[in-house]
Amino acid sequence: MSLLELENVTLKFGGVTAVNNLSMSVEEGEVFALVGPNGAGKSTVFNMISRFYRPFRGSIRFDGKDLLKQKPNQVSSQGIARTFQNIELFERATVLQNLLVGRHRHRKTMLLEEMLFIGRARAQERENRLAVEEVIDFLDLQAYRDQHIAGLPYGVRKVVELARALATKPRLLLLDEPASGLSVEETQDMRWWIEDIRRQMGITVLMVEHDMGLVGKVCDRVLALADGAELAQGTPAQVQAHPAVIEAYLGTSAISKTANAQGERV
Amino acid sequence: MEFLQLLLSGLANGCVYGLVALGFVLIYKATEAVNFAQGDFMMLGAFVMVGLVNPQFLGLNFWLAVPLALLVMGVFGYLLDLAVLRFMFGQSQIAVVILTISLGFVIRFVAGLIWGHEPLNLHSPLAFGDLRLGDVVISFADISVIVVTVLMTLFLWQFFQRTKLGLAMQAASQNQMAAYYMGIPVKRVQGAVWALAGVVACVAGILYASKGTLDISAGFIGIKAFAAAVIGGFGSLPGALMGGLIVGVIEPFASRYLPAGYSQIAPYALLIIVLVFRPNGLFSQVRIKKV
Amino acid sequence: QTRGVTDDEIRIGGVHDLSGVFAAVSTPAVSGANLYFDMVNENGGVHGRMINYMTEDHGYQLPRATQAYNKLIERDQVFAMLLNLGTPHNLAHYPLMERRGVPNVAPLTAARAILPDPPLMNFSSFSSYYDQIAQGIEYLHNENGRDTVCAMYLPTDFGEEIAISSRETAEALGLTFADETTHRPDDQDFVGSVSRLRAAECDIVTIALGVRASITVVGTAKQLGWDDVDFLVSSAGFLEPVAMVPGGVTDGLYGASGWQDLRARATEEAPAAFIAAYEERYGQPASGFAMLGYTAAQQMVMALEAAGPDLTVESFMDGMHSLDYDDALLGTHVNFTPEDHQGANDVFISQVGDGHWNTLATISGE
Amino acid sequence: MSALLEVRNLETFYGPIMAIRGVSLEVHKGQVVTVLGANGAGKTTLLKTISGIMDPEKGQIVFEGEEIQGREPHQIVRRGVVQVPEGREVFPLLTVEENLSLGAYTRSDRAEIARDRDLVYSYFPILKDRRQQEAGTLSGGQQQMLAIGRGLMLRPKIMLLDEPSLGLSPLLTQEIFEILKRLNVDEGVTMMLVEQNAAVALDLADTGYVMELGRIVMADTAEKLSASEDIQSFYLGHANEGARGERRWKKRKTWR
Amino acid sequence: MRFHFKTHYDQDIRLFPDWWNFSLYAALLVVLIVLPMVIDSFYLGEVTNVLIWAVAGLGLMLLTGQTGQVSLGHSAFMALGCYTCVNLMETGMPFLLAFVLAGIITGVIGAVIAIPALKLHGVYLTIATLALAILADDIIVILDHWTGGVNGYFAPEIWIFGIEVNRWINPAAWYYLALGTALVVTLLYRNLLRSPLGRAFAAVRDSEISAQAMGVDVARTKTIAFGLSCAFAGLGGALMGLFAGAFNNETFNFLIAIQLLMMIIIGGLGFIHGAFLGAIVIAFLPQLLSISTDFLGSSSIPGLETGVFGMILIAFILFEPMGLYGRWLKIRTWLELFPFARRDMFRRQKTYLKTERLR
Ligand SMILES: Nc1ncnc2c1ncn2[C@@H]1O[C@H](COP(=O)(O)OP(=O)(O)OP(=O)(O)O)[C@@H](O)[C@H]1O
Ligand SMILES: Nc1ncnc2c1ncn2[C@@H]1O[C@H](COP(=O)(O)OP(=O)(O)OP(=O)(O)O)[C@@H](O)[C@H]1O
Ligand SMILES: CC(C)C[C@H](N)C(=O)O
Ligand SMILES: [Mg+2]
Ligand SMILES: [Mg+2]
Repeated sequence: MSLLELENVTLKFGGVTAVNNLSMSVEEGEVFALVGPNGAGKSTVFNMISRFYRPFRGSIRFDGKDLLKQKPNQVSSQGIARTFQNIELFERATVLQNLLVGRHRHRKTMLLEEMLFIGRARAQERENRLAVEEVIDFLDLQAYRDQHIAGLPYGVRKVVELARALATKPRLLLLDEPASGLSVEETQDMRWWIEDIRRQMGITVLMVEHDMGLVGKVCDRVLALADGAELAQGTPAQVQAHPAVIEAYLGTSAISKTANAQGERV
Repeated sequence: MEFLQLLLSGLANGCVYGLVALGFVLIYKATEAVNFAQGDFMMLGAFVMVGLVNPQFLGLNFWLAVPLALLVMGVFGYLLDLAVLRFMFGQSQIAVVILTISLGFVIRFVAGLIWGHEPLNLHSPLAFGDLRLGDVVISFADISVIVVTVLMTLFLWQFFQRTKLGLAMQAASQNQMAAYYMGIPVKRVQGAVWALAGVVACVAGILYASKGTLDISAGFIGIKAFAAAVIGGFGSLPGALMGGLIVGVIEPFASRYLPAGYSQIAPYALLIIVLVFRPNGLFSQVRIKKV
Repeated sequence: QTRGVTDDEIRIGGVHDLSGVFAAVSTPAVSGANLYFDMVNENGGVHGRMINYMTEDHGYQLPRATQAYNKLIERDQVFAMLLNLGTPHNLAHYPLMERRGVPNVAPLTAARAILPDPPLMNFSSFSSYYDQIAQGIEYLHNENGRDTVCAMYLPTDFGEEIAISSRETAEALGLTFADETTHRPDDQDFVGSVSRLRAAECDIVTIALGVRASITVVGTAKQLGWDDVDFLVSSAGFLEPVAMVPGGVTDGLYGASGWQDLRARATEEAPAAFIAAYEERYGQPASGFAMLGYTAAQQMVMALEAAGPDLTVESFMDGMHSLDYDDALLGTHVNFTPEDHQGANDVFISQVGDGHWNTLATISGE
Repeated sequence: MSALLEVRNLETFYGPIMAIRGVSLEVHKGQVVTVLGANGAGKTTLLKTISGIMDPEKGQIVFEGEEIQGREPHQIVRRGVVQVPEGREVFPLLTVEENLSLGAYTRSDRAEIARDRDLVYSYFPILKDRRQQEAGTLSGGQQQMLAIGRGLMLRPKIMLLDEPSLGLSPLLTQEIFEILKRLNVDEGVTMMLVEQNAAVALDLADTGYVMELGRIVMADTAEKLSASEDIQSFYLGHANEGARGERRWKKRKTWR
Repeated sequence: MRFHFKTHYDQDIRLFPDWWNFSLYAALLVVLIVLPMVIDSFYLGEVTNVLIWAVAGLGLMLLTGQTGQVSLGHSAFMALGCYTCVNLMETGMPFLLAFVLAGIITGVIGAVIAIPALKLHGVYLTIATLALAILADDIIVILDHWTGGVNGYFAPEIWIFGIEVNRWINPAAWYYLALGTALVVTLLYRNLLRSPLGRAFAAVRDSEISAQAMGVDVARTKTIAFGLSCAFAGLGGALMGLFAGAFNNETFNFLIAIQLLMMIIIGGLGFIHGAFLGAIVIAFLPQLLSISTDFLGSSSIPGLETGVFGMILIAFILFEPMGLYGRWLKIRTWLELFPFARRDMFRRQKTYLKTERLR
């Protein structure tokens, strides 16, 4: 059984069919990429998994359970965490507070305990802190711990968002364009992180990414979408070589921040 | 017959709410600020008119005074923006809310100082004369309120829909920075909309004062106008008129048919009911953010 | 040493609504009182003491009233209170005034509740809303043959008192109490309620609304062509602006009040003098509430005079109890005794005509 | 030859934080200048300061021989300095078409505007299909296209592009840079380009600056920069996967 | 400049980051405790009043400052708290119990009312709650069996452990009652802020979408916030009514709700300190104005004080839209950096708004 399964999923916005009868499955432990031209419906797939949108047709199962029966806020307690394409952080809070919100799904205390801050509440706070500090160390965010999000550059925000998703200790991590806006060096960091997330933490990753260099390096399988439907599926090399993908998405000289990206792995 | 009578006067009254609500929506649409002093603007506009027209003050001719009063209130709105609101540029909307509430205090104080605290009547040619159609009576003031309000709404609606400036105002409210990137003089545009709000308030004030007696607490009508604007979907101009009419019409029927003690709560109860079923009003302006 | 009294000053407090819905009442009243006090002070004060009338604004809000009373009584240590506006605001602070021994003179409200039993240190200047309306209805019944009573009121203590009076009077006189409508202070339109009362075939409608609303109600009835009805306001609606509405909108409106209208008697000596003095000082026409403020100040000064140079609360109370005079300005007879703290008991019935309130009848209270 | 845009000793603060620490640079007419730098270097801040969105604390910005620092942004835009902001910043509740027509706010030549709009639609046909869609519901990349198209509608003399390829597909990135090149060559639009995709940026650019922590640390022609070892390793990822190769520690940059 | 060298996570979790900070607040507490011995009963009454407003303000702060929901209806909940407390006392319940229960009941009712209100955002919620505040006035009249209608209630005697708390007999006792309530509410508030729920509040405020994605039940969080906020407001309302000595339908007029909102914004939205600073401005400034205008002859211009009050509020907002506490934070930074702070360091950089119509 796959960890995440989408079956014949369709979603329309007015006249626009954003996702068209799409089926895909993500296996436990792999890094899976969704690629495709702008407006292909990649983010929409994420939004359906997050339950922000309900598909018109089709089913979405996570770990065998029907995700469509969950409310948006219950998705995270299933073990799914995500980042956003356009960065959605809690702007008026510090990095630390943002990450601690990520721990929300592990909350064990009741209202009264928290208001009186007795017993479990304090212990839980320490525990949360510990978990969050691990993520901070992992992503090298120590320097930003007490800074407010509003004052961070774009690149750091991207990392904080990743950190917040990791703080939930998910089984499946959805990354919407993790490397966009990052420099070469940062993209490389991102690559290592994604690999470590998979290897060390055992988290399955589903990501959307336009940087084919990164995709080529970290992903096991790639699904190319166009107009909401599957265009091609396979290893990165297979997909990158697929004529329809080149035609609709990659163009003649696929661009990556790392110039020789194509050479590798292909 | 009675039904028609209630409906007509409800409509006329609703138009006054609609006019004040229009002022709210105007400012909201162009700046996303909520002007809690719009009702007091209206009161001020009415008193400016009284000051120009009534014999114990300047005693000008009514029709001469109308453009003058509109001008005064327009300038007032613009200067207010220039002298006060511009310093709040980019600050949170709630700060603007507090600012306009405080402004209301000041306006009431100043109006009391100038025109006194006792009720006054505008010497308006609209105030006299009724039109009788069988048993149904409608005063000239009511007719002019309805006509002017409908025209005003249409005009403003088209203004926002069609003109470059109207579009620029909407843009400025949605993203001030991007509006600047387009070369829109955001602050000046906002000044223009405050001036416009002053003018609309003055129109409302003149009509309000023609319909009845005026005192410095007339601005409290703003609360019902709020209800109207929200029912209409804060940010929609036709919605504001619609909301105004709904509130205006519900009132006479409620006081006609509901028992004492309950009738006066009808507009507010209605507001709450509408919001329960349509949380963003009839013509919703709120969207779910796409991520 | 008496609180608020020094060798050359007497401090008197007044808690008012100078910025809220009843600013139209308080503002002229304060001006009127100050006019009189200034006159007294110019002439050397009362037994050599200047009167310092200190007013506070509560904007018709109770928490602010609490602060205002606290300031006047605890900080400024006023000797007495004069012209405090608002029924709930007055009543809420009776315990404080009582505990600190502060006489409360001529509060600006005609609610029955303002005079407790026994009246203690509270003095009211004129007949209550209750009595006014009761007399008004009786008058309309007797003179105009009206017999179906209705009420339009704000659900406040003032409105309820008038509604209750309307109901009880109707019952006592064997009339029908047909219907009632309630309103909010910001109500704009009365077509609905007027239609309702018309359908109920009312012929006396008592009005306990704000001034602006009262005018609109009468105008609306006229506009709808409802003419076989008498509208009756209490002293709260008994103001010049009501009579002066252009176009004769309010012509025919009845008022039942605890004093006579100022303008109607503008030719008489005392009113004329007052009107002139007031206009000279403030540049605005004198109003009924200005007159009330003025006469209340006068009453206060008379009691202080009567209390003698050795001013204490006791001597002041004696002074108040000794008052028995005709108030030329109000056109009432004022008389206090230790048992009766309601100075004037008369009710005057007036009607609007030609832009004035014309007194039709004087009904002297018991 | 005097520069079209000249920045001298610019300093900009966010409250107590100094984000631009004395930057000077020149952009000549018809040139494409690129600014490279890691995140947080202050590139966005620099562009915002030039376009008047932020006020500098010190220094001058000279455009066509006139000092423009500290002016209201709309005045600067009207002179022809147009920024395509980072993170799209479209007007979310207005339609695509309205967004584009706002790009022409400063212009009044109707025919020309219509022509430019068609031009933008021809660059980005998807926008034409979505003319009536609210911009806020466009996909990330579609919004980016709209932001660029809207910038073009302003007919800039100099375009400040803040990561124009952000979120665009490889094909579109390629197309965008072709469009930029055409604009530069055919219409003579001067450009200042901030781009994480250094390879394409340097390919298009005539000269380049490298920013670090609010300072310019390197300035040279594009070719020379492309050839520089540091640039190759840190910004181009050349030489076997950049400076690090498969190593996971970072090499120190040598220009400091 | 002080540095915090952190050696343990508890240092972040504790109420006070360090000894210096702790001693500061301890000193403040001592001052507050001995205050009745220092000032006269007039000022003590005013301080009590400020504390009462602050309690209610903390309630609204929790909702508006922490959760981002702007309510103009809190006067209704203050009324609810007050009438509940008095009705419970009428049954013979001891004051303290009735008081606490009143808070809880108000909170529960507030939470129930919040359920339909949850779907509302921004100005819609604000106006809907304003309508609620206006309706409260009429509902109090309709429910005259419990509320005494327009005639209202005279506050019953308050006895706490055999001590009569009467503001005219022993103002100090009233003061300690208000102070105690304020302290307890502040402590509860602080505890919330360092707990998951408090962070969930902030998450809901800043981005509902990503709060959801992090597993925060937005609807529930808002309900709880509304309930808690109402509970605190109810406590404040009970104190306010009892302190006034008598109250009726007009006591908790919507203007009170408006003042409450002004208070927390002038004080500094989102800060506990802000509620107290704001209470000082809103509750004490008018008094200060009237004391100062006594020297001018207060009745020379009617309504002057309110007019000036409005102007001062405008000045406050213009001077510091972030509120007094926001200003204090800047001053503190300046002091900490001294002498290295530049004068223009705190000049506001241009800021720009984006639409709030997207949720
Ligand atoms: N709420 C909405 N209303 C209308 N159309 C929508 C909405 N959300 C998405 N769309 C449309 O659905 C299509 C898919 O959008 P989606 O955001 O999934 O694209 P994407 O693949 O993530 O693209 P990109 O790479 O540009 O981010 C787009 O054409 C978009 O315009
Ligand atoms: N609103 C703000 N308040 C405080 N500091 C800020 C703010 N915005 C940016 N900064 C700071 O200014 C510095 C420069 O930021 P800027 O956004 O210009 O960087 P950048 O080079 O564009 O980075 P990126 O490549 O990530 O977009 C950063 O160190 C950041 O911390
Ligand atoms: C003088 C009156 C109009 C005062 C008001 N009716 C009150 O009792 O509060
Ligand atoms: Mg996307
Ligand atoms: Mg940037």
